[in-house]
Amino acid sequence: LLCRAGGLLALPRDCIAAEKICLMDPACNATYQALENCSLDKTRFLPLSLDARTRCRDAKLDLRSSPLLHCKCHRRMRRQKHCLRIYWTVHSSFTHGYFNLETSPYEDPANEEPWKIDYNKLAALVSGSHLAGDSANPCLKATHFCSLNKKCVHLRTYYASSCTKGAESGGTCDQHKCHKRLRQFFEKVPEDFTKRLLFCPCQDELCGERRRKTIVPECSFQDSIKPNCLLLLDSCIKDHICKSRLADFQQNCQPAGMSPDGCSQHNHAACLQAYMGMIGTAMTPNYVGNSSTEVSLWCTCKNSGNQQEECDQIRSMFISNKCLKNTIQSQMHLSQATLEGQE
Amino acid sequence: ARRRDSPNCTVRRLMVKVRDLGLGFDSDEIVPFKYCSGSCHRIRSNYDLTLATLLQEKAIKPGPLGHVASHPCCRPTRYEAVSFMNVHNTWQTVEKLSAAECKCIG
Amino acid sequence: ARRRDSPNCTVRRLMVKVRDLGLGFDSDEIVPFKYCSGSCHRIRSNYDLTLATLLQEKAIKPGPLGHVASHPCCRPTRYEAVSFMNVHNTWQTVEKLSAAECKCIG
Repeated sequence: LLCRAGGLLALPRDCIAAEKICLMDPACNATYQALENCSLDKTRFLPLSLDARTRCRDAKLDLRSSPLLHCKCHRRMRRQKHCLRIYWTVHSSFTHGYFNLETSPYEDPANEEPWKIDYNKLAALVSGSHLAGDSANPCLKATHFCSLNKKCVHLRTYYASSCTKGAESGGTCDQHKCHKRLRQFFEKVPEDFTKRLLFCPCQDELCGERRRKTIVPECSFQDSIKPNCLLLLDSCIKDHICKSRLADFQQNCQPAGMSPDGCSQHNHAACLQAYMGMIGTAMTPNYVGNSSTEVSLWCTCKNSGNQQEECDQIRSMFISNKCLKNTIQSQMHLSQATLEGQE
Repeated sequence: ARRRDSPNCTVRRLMVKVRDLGLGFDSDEIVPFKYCSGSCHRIRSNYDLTLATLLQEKAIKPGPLGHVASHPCCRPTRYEAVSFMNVHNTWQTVEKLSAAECKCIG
Repeated sequence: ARRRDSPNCTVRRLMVKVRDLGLGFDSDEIVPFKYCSGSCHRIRSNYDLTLATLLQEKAIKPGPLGHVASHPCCRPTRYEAVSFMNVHNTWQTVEKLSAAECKCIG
Protein backbone atom coordinates (compact mmCIF):
# COMPACT_ATOMS: atom_id res chain seq x y z
CA LEU A 1 0.00 0.00 0.00
CA LEU A 2 2.75 2.39 -0.81
CA CYS A 3 2.12 5.42 -2.96
CA ARG A 4 3.98 5.75 -6.26
CA ALA A 5 5.99 8.97 -6.56
CA GLY A 6 7.88 9.41 -9.80
CA GLY A 7 8.15 5.71 -10.36
CA LEU A 8 9.72 5.13 -6.96
CA LEU A 9 7.71 3.66 -4.13
CA ALA A 10 7.74 6.33 -1.42
CA LEU A 11 6.24 6.12 2.02
CA PRO A 12 3.80 9.03 2.62
CA ARG A 13 5.66 10.90 5.30
CA ASP A 14 2.77 12.53 7.08
CA CYS A 15 -0.05 10.65 8.76
CA ILE A 16 -2.86 12.48 6.97
CA ALA A 17 -1.61 11.20 3.61
CA ALA A 18 -1.01 7.76 5.11
CA GLU A 19 -4.56 7.65 6.48
CA LYS A 20 -5.98 8.52 3.05
CA ILE A 21 -4.13 5.60 1.47
CA CYS A 22 -5.15 3.21 4.21
CA LEU A 23 -8.85 4.16 4.00
CA MET A 24 -8.81 3.35 0.28
CA ASP A 25 -7.93 -0.25 1.08
CA PRO A 26 -10.78 -2.28 2.67
CA ALA A 27 -8.48 -4.44 4.82
CA CYS A 28 -6.41 -1.53 6.08
CA ASN A 29 -9.61 0.47 6.57
CA ALA A 30 -11.09 -2.22 8.82
CA THR A 31 -7.87 -2.52 10.84
CA TYR A 32 -7.70 1.23 11.30
CA GLN A 33 -11.34 1.41 12.46
CA ALA A 34 -10.57 -1.33 15.02
CA LEU A 35 -7.59 0.63 16.27
CA GLU A 36 -9.71 3.77 16.54
CA ASN A 37 -12.01 1.92 18.94
CA CYS A 38 -9.01 0.72 20.94
CA SER A 39 -7.66 4.24 21.37
CA LEU A 40 -11.14 5.60 22.12
CA ASP A 41 -11.56 3.12 25.00
CA LYS A 42 -8.13 4.08 26.25
CA THR A 43 -8.90 7.76 26.35
CA ARG A 44 -12.09 6.96 28.27
CA PHE A 45 -9.92 4.89 30.63
CA LEU A 46 -12.25 1.96 30.11
CA PRO A 47 -10.67 -1.35 31.19
CA LEU A 48 -10.13 -3.40 28.00
CA SER A 49 -11.67 -6.90 28.15
CA LEU A 50 -9.42 -9.80 27.20
CA ASP A 51 -11.24 -10.11 23.91
CA ALA A 52 -10.82 -6.40 23.16
CA ARG A 53 -7.13 -6.56 24.06
CA THR A 54 -6.66 -9.46 21.64
CA ARG A 55 -8.47 -7.57 18.90
CA CYS A 56 -6.30 -4.49 19.48
CA ARG A 57 -3.11 -6.56 19.44
CA ASP A 58 -4.12 -8.25 16.19
CA ALA A 59 -5.04 -4.91 14.62
CA LYS A 60 -1.61 -3.63 15.65
CA LEU A 61 0.11 -6.60 14.00
CA ASP A 62 -1.92 -6.15 10.81
CA LEU A 63 -0.60 -2.61 10.53
CA ARG A 64 2.97 -3.71 9.94
CA SER A 65 2.61 -3.32 6.14
CA SER A 66 0.58 -0.11 6.32
CA PRO A 67 2.10 3.35 5.76
CA LEU A 68 0.37 4.42 8.96
CA LEU A 69 2.94 2.63 11.07
CA HIS A 70 5.85 4.94 10.22
CA CYS A 71 4.07 8.14 9.44
CA LYS A 72 4.97 11.33 11.29
CA CYS A 73 3.71 14.93 11.62
CA HIS A 74 5.37 18.32 11.13
CA ARG A 75 5.39 20.98 13.82
CA ARG A 76 4.40 23.78 11.45
CA MET A 77 1.96 21.83 9.29
CA ARG A 78 -1.61 22.80 8.71
CA ARG A 79 -4.08 20.39 10.40
CA GLN A 80 -1.37 19.38 12.88
CA LYS A 81 -4.00 18.33 15.43
CA HIS A 82 -5.66 15.99 12.92
CA CYS A 83 -2.30 14.46 12.03
CA LEU A 84 -1.47 13.90 15.70
CA ARG A 85 -4.85 12.27 16.33
CA ILE A 86 -4.10 9.74 13.58
CA TYR A 87 -0.60 9.16 14.99
CA TRP A 88 -1.90 8.45 18.49
CA THR A 89 -4.68 6.25 17.15
CA VAL A 90 -2.00 4.00 15.74
CA HIS A 91 0.57 4.44 18.48
CA SER A 92 -1.60 4.54 21.56
CA SER A 93 -1.83 0.78 21.38
CA PHE A 94 1.95 0.62 21.63
CA THR A 95 2.50 2.83 24.66
CA HIS A 96 2.76 0.59 27.69
CA GLY A 97 3.64 2.88 30.47
CA TYR A 98 1.24 5.61 31.42
CA PHE A 99 4.09 8.05 31.49
CA ASN A 100 6.69 6.95 29.03
CA LEU A 101 5.40 8.00 25.60
CA GLU A 102 8.36 6.56 23.73
CA THR A 103 8.71 8.03 20.23
CA SER A 104 7.91 11.56 19.15
CA PRO A 105 5.21 12.03 16.50
CA TYR A 106 7.18 14.88 15.00
CA GLU A 107 9.41 14.71 11.96
CA ASP A 108 13.15 15.10 12.56
CA PRO A 109 13.80 18.65 13.71
CA ALA A 110 16.90 19.04 11.54
CA ASN A 111 14.97 19.60 8.32
CA GLU A 112 12.05 21.37 9.87
CA GLU A 113 12.97 25.03 9.67
CA PRO A 114 12.68 26.13 6.05
CA TRP A 115 13.93 29.67 6.53
CA LYS A 116 17.32 30.68 7.79
CA ILE A 117 17.67 34.30 8.98
CA ASP A 118 20.89 36.11 8.36
CA TYR A 119 21.05 37.01 11.99
CA ASN A 120 24.35 38.82 11.71
CA LYS A 121 22.83 41.16 9.11
CA LEU A 122 20.03 41.92 11.55
CA ALA A 123 22.50 42.29 14.42
CA ALA A 124 24.39 44.88 12.40
CA LEU A 125 21.11 46.68 11.72
CA VAL A 126 20.30 46.85 15.44
CA SER A 127 23.75 47.80 16.73
CA GLY A 128 24.13 50.29 13.91
CA SER A 129 20.84 52.01 14.70
CA HIS A 130 20.96 54.81 17.26
CA LEU A 131 17.69 53.47 18.66
CA ALA A 132 19.08 50.41 20.37
CA GLY A 133 21.61 52.43 22.37
CA ASP A 134 24.17 50.44 24.29
CA SER A 135 21.74 48.31 26.24
CA ALA A 136 23.53 45.76 28.40
CA ASN A 137 20.34 43.75 28.85
CA PRO A 138 20.54 40.79 26.41
CA CYS A 139 16.84 40.02 26.80
CA LEU A 140 15.97 43.60 25.87
CA LYS A 141 18.34 43.41 22.94
CA ALA A 142 16.57 40.25 21.77
CA THR A 143 13.33 42.30 21.58
CA HIS A 144 15.15 44.82 19.40
CA PHE A 145 15.95 41.99 16.96
CA CYS A 146 12.38 40.76 17.17
CA SER A 147 11.06 44.24 16.29
CA LEU A 148 12.87 44.03 12.96
CA ASN A 149 10.95 40.89 11.92
CA LYS A 150 7.30 41.47 10.99
CA LYS A 151 6.16 38.00 12.03
CA CYS A 152 8.00 38.21 15.36
CA VAL A 153 6.51 41.60 16.23
CA HIS A 154 3.02 40.67 15.12
CA LEU A 155 2.84 37.27 16.86
CA ARG A 156 4.55 38.56 20.00
CA THR A 157 1.85 41.23 20.32
CA TYR A 158 -0.73 38.61 19.41
CA TYR A 159 0.11 36.36 22.39
CA ALA A 160 1.06 39.08 24.86
CA SER A 161 -2.13 41.09 24.33
CA SER A 162 -4.37 38.04 24.71
CA CYS A 163 -2.41 36.65 27.69
CA THR A 164 -2.71 39.97 29.53
CA LYS A 165 -6.29 40.80 28.53
CA GLY A 166 -8.65 40.71 31.49
CA ALA A 167 -5.80 40.35 33.94
CA GLU A 168 -5.10 44.12 34.12
CA SER A 169 -8.54 44.85 35.55
CA GLY A 170 -8.11 42.19 38.22
CA GLY A 171 -10.15 39.68 36.21
CA THR A 172 -8.91 36.34 34.86
CA CYS A 173 -7.31 35.84 31.49
CA ASP A 174 -8.38 33.40 28.80
CA GLN A 175 -5.70 30.72 29.32
CA HIS A 176 -6.87 28.57 26.39
CA LYS A 177 -6.49 31.47 23.94
CA CYS A 178 -3.20 32.48 25.58
CA HIS A 179 -1.85 28.95 25.14
CA LYS A 180 -2.94 28.78 21.52
CA ARG A 181 -1.22 32.06 20.67
CA LEU A 182 1.94 31.15 22.57
CA ARG A 183 2.15 27.93 20.53
CA GLN A 184 1.58 29.92 17.34
CA PHE A 185 4.43 32.25 18.28
CA PHE A 186 6.91 29.44 18.90
CA GLU A 187 5.76 27.52 15.81
CA LYS A 188 5.60 30.33 13.24
CA VAL A 189 8.38 32.76 14.25
CA PRO A 190 11.86 31.75 13.08
CA GLU A 191 13.77 30.06 15.89
CA ASP A 192 16.62 32.53 15.64
CA PHE A 193 14.28 35.05 17.27
CA THR A 194 12.36 32.82 19.71
CA LYS A 195 15.52 31.18 21.07
CA ARG A 196 17.14 34.56 21.71
CA LEU A 197 14.04 35.92 23.43
CA LEU A 198 13.66 32.87 25.67
CA PHE A 199 17.26 31.89 26.36
CA CYS A 200 18.96 35.26 26.74
CA PRO A 201 21.99 35.12 29.07
CA CYS A 202 21.26 37.42 32.04
CA GLN A 203 23.81 38.87 34.47
CA ASP A 204 21.27 40.64 36.74
CA GLU A 205 17.80 40.13 38.18
CA LEU A 206 16.12 42.82 36.08
CA CYS A 207 17.12 40.94 32.96
CA GLY A 208 16.22 37.65 34.65
CA GLU A 209 12.76 38.94 35.49
CA ARG A 210 12.15 40.06 31.92
CA ARG A 211 13.22 36.56 30.77
CA ARG A 212 10.92 34.89 33.30
CA LYS A 213 7.99 37.11 32.28
CA THR A 214 8.46 36.51 28.53
CA ILE A 215 5.72 33.86 28.35
CA VAL A 216 3.34 35.78 30.66
CA PRO A 217 3.45 33.26 33.56
CA GLU A 218 0.48 34.87 35.36
CA CYS A 219 -1.77 33.58 32.59
CA SER A 220 0.10 30.77 30.82
CA PHE A 221 0.41 28.50 33.88
CA GLN A 222 0.34 30.18 37.28
CA ASP A 223 -2.72 29.68 39.44
CA SER A 224 -3.69 30.46 43.00
CA ILE A 225 -2.79 26.92 44.11
CA LYS A 226 0.00 24.78 42.69
CA PRO A 227 -1.56 21.58 41.27
CA ASN A 228 -0.02 18.14 41.80
CA CYS A 229 2.26 17.24 38.89
CA LEU A 230 0.25 14.08 38.25
CA LEU A 231 -2.80 16.24 37.54
CA LEU A 232 -0.78 18.24 35.04
CA LEU A 233 0.30 15.06 33.31
CA ASP A 234 -3.27 13.76 33.31
CA SER A 235 -4.63 16.77 31.45
CA CYS A 236 -1.65 16.72 29.12
CA ILE A 237 -2.09 13.09 28.10
CA LYS A 238 -5.72 13.72 27.22
CA ASP A 239 -4.77 16.42 24.71
CA HIS A 240 -3.13 15.27 21.46
CA ILE A 241 -0.96 18.37 21.10
CA CYS A 242 0.34 18.32 24.67
CA LYS A 243 0.85 14.57 24.56
CA SER A 244 2.82 14.94 21.33
CA ARG A 245 4.97 17.77 22.69
CA LEU A 246 5.68 15.72 25.81
CA ALA A 247 6.66 12.70 23.72
CA ASP A 248 8.90 14.97 21.65
CA PHE A 249 10.47 16.41 24.81
CA GLN A 250 11.00 12.99 26.37
CA GLN A 251 12.68 11.75 23.22
CA ASN A 252 14.84 14.77 22.45
CA CYS A 253 15.77 15.86 25.98
CA GLN A 254 16.33 12.36 27.32
CA PRO A 255 19.30 12.65 29.73
CA ALA A 256 22.16 10.16 29.42
CA GLY A 257 24.61 9.99 32.30
CA MET A 258 27.64 8.89 30.31
CA SER A 259 27.13 11.19 27.34
CA PRO A 260 29.47 14.23 27.25
CA ASP A 261 26.64 16.59 26.34
CA GLY A 262 24.32 14.91 28.82
CA CYS A 263 21.80 13.90 26.14
CA SER A 264 21.04 10.52 24.69
CA GLN A 265 20.16 12.06 21.30
CA HIS A 266 23.21 14.41 21.26
CA ASN A 267 21.04 17.04 19.62
CA HIS A 268 20.74 20.25 21.64
CA ALA A 269 18.79 21.97 18.85
CA ALA A 270 16.13 19.25 18.95
CA CYS A 271 15.94 19.44 22.74
CA LEU A 272 15.58 23.22 22.64
CA GLN A 273 12.84 22.99 20.06
CA ALA A 274 11.07 20.27 22.09
CA TYR A 275 11.30 22.42 25.25
CA MET A 276 9.81 25.43 23.42
CA GLY A 277 7.13 23.09 22.09
CA MET A 278 5.94 22.51 25.67
CA ILE A 279 5.16 26.24 26.07
CA GLY A 280 1.45 26.86 25.61
CA THR A 281 0.35 23.42 26.83
CA ALA A 282 -0.95 22.11 30.15
CA MET A 283 2.68 21.37 31.08
CA THR A 284 4.15 24.80 30.33
CA PRO A 285 7.64 25.03 31.89
CA ASN A 286 9.36 28.29 32.87
CA TYR A 287 12.31 29.75 34.77
CA VAL A 288 11.82 29.27 38.50
CA GLY A 289 13.09 32.77 39.29
CA ASN A 290 14.91 35.81 38.01
CA SER A 291 18.35 34.88 39.27
CA SER A 292 18.85 31.37 37.92
CA THR A 293 18.53 29.50 34.66
CA GLU A 294 16.70 26.62 36.37
CA VAL A 295 13.41 25.73 34.71
CA SER A 296 10.51 23.80 36.14
CA LEU A 297 6.85 22.94 35.83
CA TRP A 298 4.39 24.85 37.99
CA CYS A 299 3.37 21.89 40.15
CA THR A 300 4.12 20.16 43.43
CA CYS A 301 4.54 16.56 44.58
CA LYS A 302 3.07 17.10 48.03
CA ASN A 303 0.21 14.75 48.89
CA SER A 304 1.05 12.34 46.06
CA GLY A 305 0.36 9.38 48.31
CA ASN A 306 1.53 6.13 46.76
CA GLN A 307 2.37 7.86 43.49
CA GLN A 308 5.15 9.97 45.02
CA GLU A 309 7.74 8.31 42.81
CA GLU A 310 5.84 8.92 39.57
CA CYS A 311 5.23 12.50 40.62
CA ASP A 312 8.92 13.10 41.36
CA GLN A 313 9.74 11.57 37.99
CA ILE A 314 7.49 14.06 36.20
CA ARG A 315 8.90 17.01 38.09
CA SER A 316 12.51 16.00 37.62
CA MET A 317 12.02 15.81 33.84
CA PHE A 318 12.51 19.56 33.94
CA ILE A 319 14.00 20.62 37.24
CA SER A 320 16.87 18.11 37.34
CA ASN A 321 17.38 17.13 33.72
CA LYS A 322 21.07 17.32 32.88
CA CYS A 323 20.44 17.19 29.15
CA LEU A 324 18.00 20.11 29.32
CA LYS A 325 20.30 22.08 31.60
CA ASN A 326 23.28 21.64 29.24
CA THR A 327 21.12 22.49 26.26
CA ILE A 328 19.91 25.75 27.79
CA GLN A 329 23.41 26.67 28.95
CA SER A 330 24.93 26.07 25.52
CA GLN A 331 22.26 28.21 23.87
CA MET A 332 22.94 31.01 26.33
CA HIS A 333 26.68 30.83 25.70
CA LEU A 334 25.94 30.97 21.97
CA SER A 335 23.78 34.05 22.45
CA GLN A 336 26.42 35.62 24.65
CA ALA A 337 29.10 35.00 22.01
CA THR A 338 26.90 36.55 19.32
CA LEU A 339 26.25 39.64 21.47
CA GLU A 340 29.96 40.06 22.21
CA GLY A 341 30.66 39.63 18.50
CA GLN A 342 28.49 42.65 17.78
CA GLU A 343 29.95 45.02 20.32
CA ALA B 1 4.99 53.75 -12.05
CA ARG B 2 4.28 56.17 -9.28
CA ARG B 3 5.11 59.82 -10.08
CA ARG B 4 8.24 60.67 -8.11
CA ASP B 5 6.99 63.96 -6.74
CA SER B 6 3.77 62.81 -4.97
CA PRO B 7 3.71 59.08 -4.21
CA ASN B 8 0.28 57.61 -3.59
CA CYS B 9 -1.21 56.94 -0.21
CA THR B 10 0.56 53.97 1.34
CA VAL B 11 1.82 52.42 4.61
CA ARG B 12 5.26 53.53 5.77
CA ARG B 13 7.31 51.99 8.57
CA LEU B 14 9.56 53.60 11.16
CA MET B 15 11.39 51.98 14.10
CA VAL B 16 10.67 54.02 17.20
CA LYS B 17 11.66 53.76 20.87
CA VAL B 18 8.54 53.17 22.95
CA ARG B 19 9.56 56.14 25.04
CA ASP B 20 9.46 58.38 21.95
CA LEU B 21 5.86 57.49 21.09
CA GLY B 22 4.77 60.31 23.38
CA LEU B 23 2.11 58.17 25.06
CA GLY B 24 3.79 58.11 28.48
CA PHE B 25 5.09 54.54 28.44
CA ASP B 26 8.43 53.90 30.12
CA SER B 27 10.13 51.10 28.18
CA ASP B 28 13.49 50.57 26.50
CA GLU B 29 11.96 48.46 23.76
CA ILE B 30 11.83 49.51 20.13
CA VAL B 31 8.67 48.99 18.11
CA PRO B 32 7.81 49.41 14.44
CA PHE B 33 5.40 52.33 13.97
CA LYS B 34 3.48 52.15 10.69
CA TYR B 35 1.74 55.27 9.41
CA CYS B 36 -0.13 56.45 6.31
CA SER B 37 1.44 58.89 3.92
CA GLY B 38 0.99 59.92 0.32
CA SER B 39 -1.22 61.75 -2.09
CA CYS B 40 -4.96 61.30 -2.65
CA HIS B 41 -5.18 63.79 -5.49
CA ARG B 42 -6.11 61.25 -8.11
CA ILE B 43 -9.68 60.73 -6.93
CA ARG B 44 -11.11 64.21 -6.52
CA SER B 45 -14.79 65.08 -7.02
CA ASN B 46 -16.38 68.29 -8.31
CA TYR B 47 -16.52 69.36 -4.70
CA ASP B 48 -12.74 68.90 -4.30
CA LEU B 49 -11.90 70.69 -7.53
CA THR B 50 -14.13 73.62 -6.61
CA LEU B 51 -12.76 73.80 -3.09
CA ALA B 52 -9.17 73.73 -4.40
CA THR B 53 -9.97 76.61 -6.77
CA LEU B 54 -11.60 78.70 -4.06
CA LEU B 55 -8.71 78.06 -1.69
CA GLN B 56 -6.25 79.02 -4.39
CA GLU B 57 -8.22 82.19 -5.14
CA LYS B 58 -8.30 82.86 -1.36
CA ALA B 59 -12.09 83.00 -1.51
CA ILE B 60 -11.87 80.52 1.36
CA LYS B 61 -9.26 80.76 4.09
CA PRO B 62 -8.03 77.32 5.31
CA GLY B 63 -7.97 78.33 9.01
CA PRO B 64 -5.09 77.88 11.48
CA LEU B 65 -4.55 74.13 11.34
CA GLY B 66 -5.44 73.51 7.73
CA HIS B 67 -8.94 72.26 8.62
CA VAL B 68 -10.17 72.45 5.05
CA ALA B 69 -9.30 69.40 2.95
CA SER B 70 -9.77 69.70 -0.80
CA HIS B 71 -9.05 66.01 -1.40
CA PRO B 72 -9.75 62.74 0.38
CA CYS B 73 -7.17 62.11 3.09
CA CYS B 74 -4.70 59.28 3.43
CA ARG B 75 -5.72 57.55 6.61
CA PRO B 76 -5.57 54.11 8.22
CA THR B 77 -8.50 51.78 7.49
CA ARG B 78 -7.13 49.08 9.78
CA TYR B 79 -4.99 49.32 12.87
CA GLU B 80 -2.64 47.05 14.78
CA ALA B 81 -1.87 46.88 18.48
CA VAL B 82 1.71 46.61 19.80
CA SER B 83 2.78 44.86 23.01
CA PHE B 84 6.02 45.35 24.93
CA MET B 85 7.44 45.05 28.46
CA ASN B 86 8.09 48.28 30.35
CA VAL B 87 11.06 48.98 32.63
CA HIS B 88 9.25 47.17 35.47
CA ASN B 89 8.97 44.04 33.31
CA THR B 90 5.23 44.44 33.07
CA TRP B 91 3.56 43.64 29.77
CA GLN B 92 1.64 46.51 28.16
CA THR B 93 -0.40 46.63 24.97
CA VAL B 94 -1.20 49.79 23.06
CA GLU B 95 -4.33 49.32 21.00
CA LYS B 96 -4.71 51.03 17.60
CA LEU B 97 -1.13 52.23 17.60
CA SER B 98 0.04 51.27 14.14
CA ALA B 99 -1.61 51.51 10.71
CA ALA B 100 -2.11 48.06 9.17
CA GLU B 101 -3.70 49.43 5.97
CA CYS B 102 -4.05 52.88 4.40
CA LYS B 103 -6.59 54.27 1.96
CA CYS B 104 -7.80 57.60 0.62
CA ILE B 105 -10.89 58.32 2.73
CA GLY B 106 -13.71 60.90 2.58
CA ALA C 1 -19.98 76.43 23.45
CA ARG C 2 -17.50 75.88 20.69
CA ARG C 3 -13.95 77.16 21.41
CA ARG C 4 -13.33 80.23 19.20
CA ASP C 5 -9.82 79.25 18.08
CA SER C 6 -10.53 75.76 16.59
CA PRO C 7 -14.22 75.30 15.83
CA ASN C 8 -15.30 71.73 15.23
CA CYS C 9 -15.86 70.21 11.84
CA THR C 10 -19.01 71.63 10.35
CA VAL C 11 -20.71 72.73 7.07
CA ARG C 12 -19.94 76.27 5.92
CA ARG C 13 -21.66 78.23 3.16
CA LEU C 14 -20.33 80.60 0.51
CA MET C 15 -22.13 82.21 -2.41
CA VAL C 16 -20.06 81.73 -5.55
CA LYS C 17 -20.39 82.71 -9.19
CA VAL C 18 -20.72 79.55 -11.31
CA ARG C 19 -17.86 80.88 -13.42
CA ASP C 20 -15.61 80.96 -10.31
CA LEU C 21 -16.20 77.30 -9.50
CA GLY C 22 -13.30 76.51 -11.80
CA LEU C 23 -15.21 73.68 -13.46
CA GLY C 24 -15.43 75.36 -16.89
CA PHE C 25 -19.10 76.32 -16.85
CA ASP C 26 -20.06 79.60 -18.53
CA SER C 27 -22.95 81.03 -16.53
CA ASP C 28 -23.70 84.27 -14.77
CA GLU C 29 -25.70 82.59 -12.06
CA ILE C 30 -24.56 82.49 -8.41
CA VAL C 31 -24.88 79.31 -6.43
CA PRO C 32 -24.39 78.38 -2.78
CA PHE C 33 -21.24 76.31 -2.32
CA LYS C 34 -21.18 74.38 0.97
CA TYR C 35 -17.90 72.95 2.23
CA CYS C 36 -16.53 71.26 5.31
CA SER C 37 -14.22 73.03 7.70
CA GLY C 38 -13.17 72.70 11.33
CA SER C 39 -11.05 70.71 13.74
CA CYS C 40 -11.09 66.97 14.27
CA HIS C 41 -8.55 66.98 17.05
CA ARG C 42 -11.03 65.82 19.67
CA ILE C 43 -11.22 62.22 18.51
CA ARG C 44 -7.62 61.20 18.10
CA SER C 45 -6.41 57.63 18.63
CA ASN C 46 -3.06 56.39 19.94
CA TYR C 47 -2.02 56.37 16.30
CA ASP C 48 -2.85 60.06 15.89
CA LEU C 49 -1.16 61.11 19.11
CA THR C 50 1.99 59.18 18.19
CA LEU C 51 2.04 60.52 14.66
CA ALA C 52 1.59 64.10 15.93
CA THR C 53 4.54 63.60 18.32
CA LEU C 54 6.80 62.15 15.62
CA LEU C 55 5.86 64.95 13.20
CA GLN C 56 6.59 67.50 15.89
CA GLU C 57 9.94 65.84 16.67
CA LYS C 58 10.67 65.79 12.91
CA ALA C 59 11.16 62.03 13.14
CA ILE C 60 8.67 61.96 10.27
CA LYS C 61 8.67 64.55 7.50
CA PRO C 62 5.12 65.34 6.28
CA GLY C 63 6.17 65.56 2.59
CA PRO C 64 5.38 68.38 0.14
CA LEU C 65 1.56 68.49 0.26
CA GLY C 66 1.14 67.58 3.93
CA HIS C 67 0.17 63.99 3.02
CA VAL C 68 0.46 62.84 6.59
CA ALA C 69 -2.71 63.45 8.61
CA SER C 70 -2.32 63.05 12.37
CA HIS C 71 -6.05 63.38 12.97
CA PRO C 72 -9.26 62.34 11.23
CA CYS C 73 -10.20 64.82 8.53
CA CYS C 74 -13.25 66.99 8.18
CA ARG C 75 -14.90 65.80 5.02
CA PRO C 76 -18.34 65.58 3.41
CA THR C 77 -20.35 62.44 4.18
CA ARG C 78 -23.21 63.50 1.90
CA TYR C 79 -23.22 65.70 -1.20
CA GLU C 80 -25.71 67.84 -3.08
CA ALA C 81 -25.95 68.60 -6.79
CA VAL C 82 -26.52 72.15 -8.11
CA SER C 83 -28.41 73.10 -11.29
CA PHE C 84 -28.28 76.39 -13.24
CA MET C 85 -28.74 77.79 -16.76
CA ASN C 86 -25.59 78.71 -18.67
CA VAL C 87 -25.17 81.75 -20.94
CA HIS C 88 -26.88 79.78 -23.74
CA ASN C 89 -29.93 79.24 -21.47
CA THR C 90 -29.22 75.58 -21.30
CA TRP C 91 -29.84 73.80 -18.04
CA GLN C 92 -26.81 72.15 -16.44
CA THR C 93 -26.42 70.15 -13.28
CA VAL C 94 -23.19 69.59 -11.40
CA GLU C 95 -23.29 66.40 -9.35
CA LYS C 96 -21.58 66.14 -5.94
CA LEU C 97 -20.69 69.81 -5.93
CA SER C 98 -21.72 70.85 -2.46
CA ALA C 99 -21.34 69.24 0.97
CA ALA C 100 -24.70 68.37 2.55
CA GLU C 101 -23.16 66.94 5.70
CA CYS C 102 -19.66 66.99 7.26
CA LYS C 103 -18.01 64.64 9.69
CA CYS C 104 -14.54 63.77 11.04
CA ILE C 105 -13.56 60.74 8.95
CA GLY C 106 -10.69 58.17 9.11
